[in-house]
Amino acid sequence: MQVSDEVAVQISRMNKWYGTFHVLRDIDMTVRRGERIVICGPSGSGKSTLIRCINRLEEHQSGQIVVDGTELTSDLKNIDKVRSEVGMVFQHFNLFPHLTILENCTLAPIWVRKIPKREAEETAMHFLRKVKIPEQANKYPGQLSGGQQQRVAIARSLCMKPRIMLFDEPTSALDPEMIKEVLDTMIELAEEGMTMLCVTHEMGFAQAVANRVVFMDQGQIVEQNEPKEFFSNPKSERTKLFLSQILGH
Amino acid sequence: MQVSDEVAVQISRMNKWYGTFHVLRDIDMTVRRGERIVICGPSGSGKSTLIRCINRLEEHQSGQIVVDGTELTSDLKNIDKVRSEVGMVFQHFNLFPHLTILENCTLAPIWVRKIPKREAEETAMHFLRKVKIPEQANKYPGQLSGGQQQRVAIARSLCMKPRIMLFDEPTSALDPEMIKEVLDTMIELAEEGMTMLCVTHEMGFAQAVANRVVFMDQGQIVEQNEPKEFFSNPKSERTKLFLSQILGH
Amino acid sequence: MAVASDVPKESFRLSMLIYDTRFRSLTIQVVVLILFALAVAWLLNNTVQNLAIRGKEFNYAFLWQRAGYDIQQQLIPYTNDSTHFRALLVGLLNTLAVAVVGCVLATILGIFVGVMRLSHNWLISRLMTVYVEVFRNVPVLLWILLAYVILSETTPEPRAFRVTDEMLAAGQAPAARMWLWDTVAVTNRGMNIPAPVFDRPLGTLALGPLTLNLTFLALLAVIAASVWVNRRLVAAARRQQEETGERPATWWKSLLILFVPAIALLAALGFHLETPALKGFNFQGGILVAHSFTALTVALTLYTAAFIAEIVRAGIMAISRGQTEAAYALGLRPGRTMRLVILPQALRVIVPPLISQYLNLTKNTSLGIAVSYLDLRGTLGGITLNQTGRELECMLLMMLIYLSISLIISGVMNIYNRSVQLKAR
Amino acid sequence: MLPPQPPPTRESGVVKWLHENLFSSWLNGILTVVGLIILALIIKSALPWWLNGVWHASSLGECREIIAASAGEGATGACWAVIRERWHQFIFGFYPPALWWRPILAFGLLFVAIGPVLYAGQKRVLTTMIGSAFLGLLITLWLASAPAMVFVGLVVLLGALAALAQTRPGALLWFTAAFPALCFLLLWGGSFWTPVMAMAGFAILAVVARLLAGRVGAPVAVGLGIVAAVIWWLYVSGPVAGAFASVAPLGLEPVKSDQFGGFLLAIVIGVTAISCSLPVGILLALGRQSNMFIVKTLSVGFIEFIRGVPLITLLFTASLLLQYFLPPNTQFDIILRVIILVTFFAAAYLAEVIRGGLAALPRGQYEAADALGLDYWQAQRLIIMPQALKVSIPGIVSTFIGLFKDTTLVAFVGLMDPLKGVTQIVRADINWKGIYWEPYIYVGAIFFLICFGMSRYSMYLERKLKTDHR
Amino acid sequence: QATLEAVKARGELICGSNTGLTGFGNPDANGNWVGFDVDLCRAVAAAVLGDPTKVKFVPTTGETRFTALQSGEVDLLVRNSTWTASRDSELALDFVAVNYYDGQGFMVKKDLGVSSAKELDGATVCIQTGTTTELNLADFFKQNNISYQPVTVADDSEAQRQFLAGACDTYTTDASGLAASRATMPNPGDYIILPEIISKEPLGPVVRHGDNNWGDIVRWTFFALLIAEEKGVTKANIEEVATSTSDEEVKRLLGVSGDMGAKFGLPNDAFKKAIAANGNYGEIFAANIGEGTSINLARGLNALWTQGGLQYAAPFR
Ligand SMILES: Nc1ncnc2c1ncn2[C@@H]1O[C@H](COP(=O)(O)OP(=O)(O)OP(=O)(O)O)[C@@H](O)[C@H]1O
Ligand SMILES: Nc1ncnc2c1ncn2[C@@H]1O[C@H](COP(=O)(O)OP(=O)(O)OP(=O)(O)O)[C@@H](O)[C@H]1O
Ligand SMILES: [Mg+2]
Ligand SMILES: [Mg+2]
Repeated sequence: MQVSDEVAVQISRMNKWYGTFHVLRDIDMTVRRGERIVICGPSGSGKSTLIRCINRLEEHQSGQIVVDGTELTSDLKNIDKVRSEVGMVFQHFNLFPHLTILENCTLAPIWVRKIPKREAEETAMHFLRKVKIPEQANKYPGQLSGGQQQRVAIARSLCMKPRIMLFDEPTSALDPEMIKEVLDTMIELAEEGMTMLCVTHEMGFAQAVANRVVFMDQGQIVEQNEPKEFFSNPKSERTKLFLSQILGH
Repeated sequence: MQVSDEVAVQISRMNKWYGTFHVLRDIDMTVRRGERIVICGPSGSGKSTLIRCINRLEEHQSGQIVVDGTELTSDLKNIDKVRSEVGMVFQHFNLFPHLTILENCTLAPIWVRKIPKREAEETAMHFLRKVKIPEQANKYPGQLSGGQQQRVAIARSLCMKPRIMLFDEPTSALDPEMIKEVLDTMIELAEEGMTMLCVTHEMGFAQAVANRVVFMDQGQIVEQNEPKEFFSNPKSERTKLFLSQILGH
Repeated sequence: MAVASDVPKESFRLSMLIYDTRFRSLTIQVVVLILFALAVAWLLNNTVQNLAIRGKEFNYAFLWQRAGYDIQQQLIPYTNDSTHFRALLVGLLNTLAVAVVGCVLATILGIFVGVMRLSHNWLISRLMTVYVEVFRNVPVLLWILLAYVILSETTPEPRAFRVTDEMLAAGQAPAARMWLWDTVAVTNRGMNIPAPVFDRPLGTLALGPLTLNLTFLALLAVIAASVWVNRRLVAAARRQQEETGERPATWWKSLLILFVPAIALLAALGFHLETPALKGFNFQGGILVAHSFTALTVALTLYTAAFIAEIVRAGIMAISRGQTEAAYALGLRPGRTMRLVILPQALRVIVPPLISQYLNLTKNTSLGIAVSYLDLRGTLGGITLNQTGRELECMLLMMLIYLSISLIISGVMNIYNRSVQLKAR
Repeated sequence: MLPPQPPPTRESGVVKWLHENLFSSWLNGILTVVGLIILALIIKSALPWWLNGVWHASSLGECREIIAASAGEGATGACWAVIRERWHQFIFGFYPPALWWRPILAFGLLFVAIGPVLYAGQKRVLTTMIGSAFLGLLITLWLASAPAMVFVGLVVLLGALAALAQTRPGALLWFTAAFPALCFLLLWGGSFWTPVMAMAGFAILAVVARLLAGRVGAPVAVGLGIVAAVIWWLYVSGPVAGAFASVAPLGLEPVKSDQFGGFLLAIVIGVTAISCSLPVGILLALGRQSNMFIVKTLSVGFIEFIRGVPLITLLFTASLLLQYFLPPNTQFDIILRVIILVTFFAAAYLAEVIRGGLAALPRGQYEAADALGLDYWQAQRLIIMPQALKVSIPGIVSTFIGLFKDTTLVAFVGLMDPLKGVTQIVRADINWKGIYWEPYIYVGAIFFLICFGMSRYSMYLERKLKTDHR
Repeated sequence: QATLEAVKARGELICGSNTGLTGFGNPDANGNWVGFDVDLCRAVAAAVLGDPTKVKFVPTTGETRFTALQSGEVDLLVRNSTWTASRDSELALDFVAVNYYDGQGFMVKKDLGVSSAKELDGATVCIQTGTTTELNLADFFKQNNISYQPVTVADDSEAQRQFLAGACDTYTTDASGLAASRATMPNPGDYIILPEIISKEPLGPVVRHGDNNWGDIVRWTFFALLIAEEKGVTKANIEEVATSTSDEEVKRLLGVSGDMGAKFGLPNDAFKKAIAANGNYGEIFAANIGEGTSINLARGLNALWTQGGLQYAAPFR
């Protein structure tokens, strides 16, 4: 669980608007390789937008985002490069319902990385074993529970051997029993040293694995700190209010 | 909060089948004017069916249901009479989405009770004030939150000045914050002496306002008692099991 | 530590046209536009060449030549001395007549059948199902022919109405009689209905190519005025009802307002009905509604109504059961529930596919020639084309006209659609 | 606890049924009576005509005599003899009777070819489909007295396909891909090499696109592939096919397209147009969804234009105007021209259907594809289209039904459609001149059977897809 | 570009035909086209290709026929088309002969009590659309200052049905068509064809303007059939006549002497083959529409000029 000095993601003075609505304001943030960052904040504060900017699912209008040395501009080649380095897991899994679990996992390696099918399947099975559902490989997503589907989504991202993983509320669409399955998988991943940015309200998870908790409100980063400090000793009023709501819930 | 001797609803030896499935078996029940009855029981036990029989949304096949002195038979006039005396609030609100809140509330008074529009609107505003959303009168249901919608549904029923109100799990489709809004409205109503039959799993509500809790299982009334007795000293094994599940939750 | 500002700023390179999201879509659009322009140019060039080879030229002067043929149903004055353009107008109006009447009737019938299909009456719902399935699954051309044949084979010839002296002497009745106090004659050619005639007409006003019938205008004006006054009256009554709950009796006032002025004007103009009478081979006088019109309208109505019924049914079923139950629980009767709660909501689901049914019906009127109905396709795209040999001009013009009709219908319906959009958060 | 009891039976079954379903209220009672009266009237007016039907006669006059003799002077009756004598022209047009087995086989194999599209990977269903197609073909081919070799070929082909369905059901899609060539060969006959070389064009397209994709990017590569394929089709495939034909003269007896008629023609036009219009429709739908203004405008313009004019004017365009729009002295078969215009027509309608399918897809699917690094066309091909098309299948089927019914309009440009074209030539025969109802009823009934069957099937599919699609 | 070369190269003549007109052209139960117009096509095919079966018939409708010819979709149109000035000039077509002299007439029910078309004031008239009939009709009624109700019907069978059902008082189309319809009605005796023939309808084969050689071939093929009738050459005796005749014109016609065929760019025996295909004009007439058939048309104007008719062939020399 060591953090290197190398910079994985560098965001500087980044701004984003939806039409005339200023969603992200002057975001500055540096993520080092091996860091695990949890982003939290009230609904609508721009958390999702921020991490979606990191793999250019959303375009930013000013400032810079450099991922693994590649700046995100409108150049498609750079975008492709970044996307194949960055894995993303969504709230609603977004598995491809017409493909089996195995096909879901091998699709991108085969078509984007041009890896031979055989090899891609081996990798896929490796990661499916890691998320503990190798036996489901030939089922369709519709046949799995939510927790299993989310683990498949994680495995699917991992199959691209990403250097950075983004999670957008990966557990918030799940029933309580299933949340644990997914969090366990994520913790395991964290322990292996994966660089992770995770939007979540699971404060237990944050305390367990995060190097840093980032609190956002109204499109700005209000506060960031080590989890222990963050929870025990929040600095801004906003954070305090937010924590009282979240933890009291 | 006084209960009169007058009988509001009298159900005797009532049976109902769905096809060959015996949903309600030999139901006997007397509701007095001003009584507030909470019906609970496991899913599929026939609670909804029972209260839907009381305003003839479902037809019963044997036995008698007398509402306010009118027996429910296939006579359309009786049915109309009973329905205009009995208000009903559904789990999913069932507001009319093409009408404003105000129009939702005045529709039935104008067309069924033939009340002048002006007067109907005044009544409606009165009840909307009562459920604390007079300012929403000209919005459409789709523009309100779930809790607000359910309160509109209650106001809509009240506008018909019913003598009996039926509630079928009025809060189970709502988010926790909104449940409270609706329960408050219902408690207020109870305090004014409305005769109420309410299917709900909100045991706090039952303890606070019910005169009697009726427990159903497999189409039968298994046990009925005052709330205090019912919760502290359930008689049948079924009830105990059910309560342990509900309260433990 | 790699610093972001180290990344060099790029200058424009050609490959950015393809690989830069900013330019990429521009590039594609320019390429598409060029391809499109090339295709159009190619087609135009071919057309010009072909016209030259055949020694033809592309112009619409022929529209102002004498048409020379007759048309059975004319909504505007037309003789064989009129121009082809006039024939086009007659055809267009005939098309529109069927389209408008058909759309209205098909909507009514479609809603009726759609609702009936949901009826609890086993026989009726089955009959409606059979109707819908049979009509939907057989080509409309067959229904048009069928309707026409049934109309013309089950009705009597005009001769059957004739009363000869021998028959009078023998006390025989004619084989067929007119309907409605001898004002309407239904023969195997069509329906002869009485025509309004004015003894003291106001004449016409010529405005360039348009001639306005002043009599009609006056009548329309009076009726419009009456309707407006009546609406004021009803509004006043409603206001009173809203205030007091009592609704003053307005029906006799309404009747007076609505009918007295119109009747007075009619009397002043010397209005009377000209009833058709058998003269020679046919009924003369009155208005002839030819069976070709009726058959085309009826067949298209029945065919389209079958589709509309399905649309209506689906629309109604899309409204959750909860809505009905809520309405019942409020004491609303089934009929009112349908009218006040279900239909207004169902309409939103129904209208978009309904538009395309209207469009289909309008387009299907082009099959009228199969039953001798001279619509736009029969005049401009049929006899005119045939006589003048101007297929390019006629066909392009015809497509343009149909296209305009379609665009107008869908435009109007889209406006309606937007206006009934459900409000949501 | 009370045990459940059986429900009370208040009245005996029939009475109860009548009461509940026909006379539950006085309004319902009236409706029932009205319905019964209408039914009775319809039956009364048409029944004698049906009962007096004549099946054996050689001309309409003879029919009339027979009816007059059996049912009395002035009686009306159907003359089914015309159907007995001419039924095949309504079905096959002028297709040579000895070769009827070819369209039958093509049609039967069509079902086998559709299977893998609808039921990708479902072994059991696919095997059943192949089996039932086999049985159906066996019977109809026997009725059409096909040569023995055909049966041998059928057993071998379908046997192989069934085996494939059991072992690698995915591979059946290759049969679907090859079917157009096979179908063309069966219907039109001619050299075996012509369709093979035509298909080779697609292979060339794929190979060129694949090879160049790495170097110049997918869109350009596909563009070049198309250019290569077009060059192949225009200049190379003919001579190559000729060369092969002279080395190995395989082929079937050619049948000219003017010999097509009746339902054969309707089905050929309908099926070809729908399948050819699918790619065009997909492109139009994507164009309409696109946020590039010009692409979108052109797509919308095309779709709205085609949908705004009656099919009949498009058919006239095929027969009258195409002559103006194409370079001087280009001539090709009227059926081909009609198919092209009908393809445009179907494409516009399919584009709307597919757009509906696209709209039904959750946004997350696009985002997941993007996040995995798939490019636009990969995402469309691998993720979006497979799902959108599956959702659109019922819509596609109903478009096909509409189109199939509309093929009757080709009569207006002189083709032998079953409803008007064939009927007209039958009635132009001096023996049958004056006959009216019988051909219409016969053709109408067949249309009904086909369209009703298909619409039911698409409803079944709709229900099935709704449940298994998440 | 020359049609003759194209036909020879193709090995098949493409002949525009009607979509089905009793006696003149329609396919039989086996799909073989038969009829009066069809036989002329076969004769041309026999002349050009030596084989009367090498014809492909393309059914054309009233709207599509001339376009089909202009665009080269068909080589020759033999489809009861009336020769008019505007068609000859404006449409850039050439009518090369008249194979049937027709005229527009009226048919009425006998019990209508009408004996002249001039008594049809106010009548409902069924008109078969797609040819010159609508115009002739309008002109006729206008000239006689009487009125009528037009019912424009798309095809012959529909017109016949309407007429029989009494939906129109009279049915007007070319007299040959009327006769054909009448012949197949349940009680032909109940219907009469009125004496007025209100128009001249010279029907004939049409070719594209500008290809004169091709026009000549079609014209002279038709004339060959006429001359054959005139000279008594029939399908049955043609071989015998060819060997035994002493008539120089017949010899030239049958290619026994001279090189007339070659002058057209055809084999010398081309016209012999044309005659041998289905016989001479009279035979074709008799077999398809003549008095022995159920259509039962008299030769009338279509008799040879020697017999008081108008069919007159230019000399074959
Ligand atoms: N496509 C869009 N167009 C316009 N506004 C948008 C769009 N997507 C999001 N927004 C707005 O941007 C703001 C930030 O949205 P975002 O989804 O990033 O919030 P979030 O912090 O992830 O909230 P949540 O916890 O609810 O997911 C919100 O106010 C939202 O309404
Ligand atoms: N329309 C119907 N047709 C057939 N069976 C029905 C129908 N409606 C309900 N049932 C069955 O009747 C039984 C009682 O249903 P009911 O809705 O009254 O239960 P409930 O006690 O309200 O349960 P829940 O708490 O889930 O709402 C259930 O087993 C249900 O499956
Ligand atoms: Mg979010
Ligand atoms: Mg319930």
